[in-house]
Amino acid sequence: MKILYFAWLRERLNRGEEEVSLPPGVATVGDLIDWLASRDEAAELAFAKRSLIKAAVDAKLVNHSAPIAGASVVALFPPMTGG
Amino acid sequence: MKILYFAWLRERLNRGEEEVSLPPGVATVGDLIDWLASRDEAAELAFAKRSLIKAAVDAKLVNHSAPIAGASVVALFPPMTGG
Amino acid sequence: MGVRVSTGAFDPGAETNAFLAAGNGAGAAVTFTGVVRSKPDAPITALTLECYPDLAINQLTAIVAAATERFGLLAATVIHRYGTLGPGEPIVQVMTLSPHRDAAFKGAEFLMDYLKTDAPFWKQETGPTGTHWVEAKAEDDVAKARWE
Amino acid sequence: MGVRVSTGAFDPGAETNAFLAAGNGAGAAVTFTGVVRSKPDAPITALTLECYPDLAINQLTAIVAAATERFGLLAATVIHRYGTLGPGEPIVQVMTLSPHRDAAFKGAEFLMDYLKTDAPFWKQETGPTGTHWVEAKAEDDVAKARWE
Repeated sequence: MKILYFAWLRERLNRGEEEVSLPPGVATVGDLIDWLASRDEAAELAFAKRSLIKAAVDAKLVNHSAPIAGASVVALFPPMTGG
Repeated sequence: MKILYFAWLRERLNRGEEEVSLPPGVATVGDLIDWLASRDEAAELAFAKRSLIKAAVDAKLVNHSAPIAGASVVALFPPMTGG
Repeated sequence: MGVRVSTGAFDPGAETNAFLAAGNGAGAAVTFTGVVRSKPDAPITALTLECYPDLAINQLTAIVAAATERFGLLAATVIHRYGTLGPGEPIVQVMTLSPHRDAAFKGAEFLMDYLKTDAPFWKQETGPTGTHWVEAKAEDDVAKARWE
Repeated sequence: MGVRVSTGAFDPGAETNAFLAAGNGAGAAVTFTGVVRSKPDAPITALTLECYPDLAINQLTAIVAAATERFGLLAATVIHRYGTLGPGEPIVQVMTLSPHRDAAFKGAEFLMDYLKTDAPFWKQETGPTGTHWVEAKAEDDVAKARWE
């Protein structure tokens, strides 16, 4: 599964994307964030405020309870500031 | 004093402007309209619905109670439909 | 801030670009363009606008000043044509510039609402069945009243 | 109806003219243009917008469809740039076309309000004191909430 990061989340994690193999039990966007945050200290810090992390599964905006089984791309990013 | 007419008021009176010499006692826009309406039948018809007649004195929008003493130009016209 | 009343055609996009160019540093610009409408069920072959230019300039200048003060606009312009126009031709354009979008939108709506009832233009439509004066709409008075 | 997301510059006036030309017969067009703002007290030398284009297209398409249905628009277009822009450069343009001005104004405001919070762009400002990410504004959530 490909994970995309944007804006300050990308900067704090020092990567724009990565391929991951999910461990068992990671079923939702929320589970994914928990697992990503657990991998190292920089990630723990980057994901610290869960409410600031928005997500899209296969280019559709979803909330943290959305399932990720079968998804090709999950994007994680801060609140949007376009316009 | 010059009187200007616009839109259907101009058409119904069959003139766009005229010079008038006011008789004594014509002090306000309302008085002027009453006097103009009294001059012939076409004018009586054109001015029949007083509430539809708007006025400007020297290119300033006014209501019927406005004085006209000393004015150079009084314009009379139907409700505006610009934009 | 500007007011233009003329029988000459204007180019909506060129006017917007000139307006934007003069407002470097502002964030939000709104352009409203009104064009001669032709409905399939009520085709219009021509729209003739009569105007009292001296009063139009005075009224539009006052409306622009009121909008500028009320909404803190950095710039506002009204362009209004008169004479005979064909379907699709621009009649009126209102442009507002502000640091924030809300004021730019509100300023442009305010200008249009006042202009509809308070600027001395009179529309006459020509269609297949003849020519008639457009009647003033009660809804335009209602639209203006919300600002009072 | 159209959505364009690109790093290329666009010409606000030319876009408005193209939009108007396609809408012959409609009466009211509103264009909103957002440009890179530079305040004297907080000068910006550059604004960099990051974008997730796949999601941006999906979100903007959904927002345009929602505005079109809700306000009965005859046409609506959103253009959004990303990449690095200088002060005064256009970032975003929203255009709406409707038989009546009220729907054209409301549709454009709706598009801007949703776009601010729901389109995947992230702004980074560069000024004399360095570069920082622009924070999402609570007032943008409030502006969106009024349509719900």
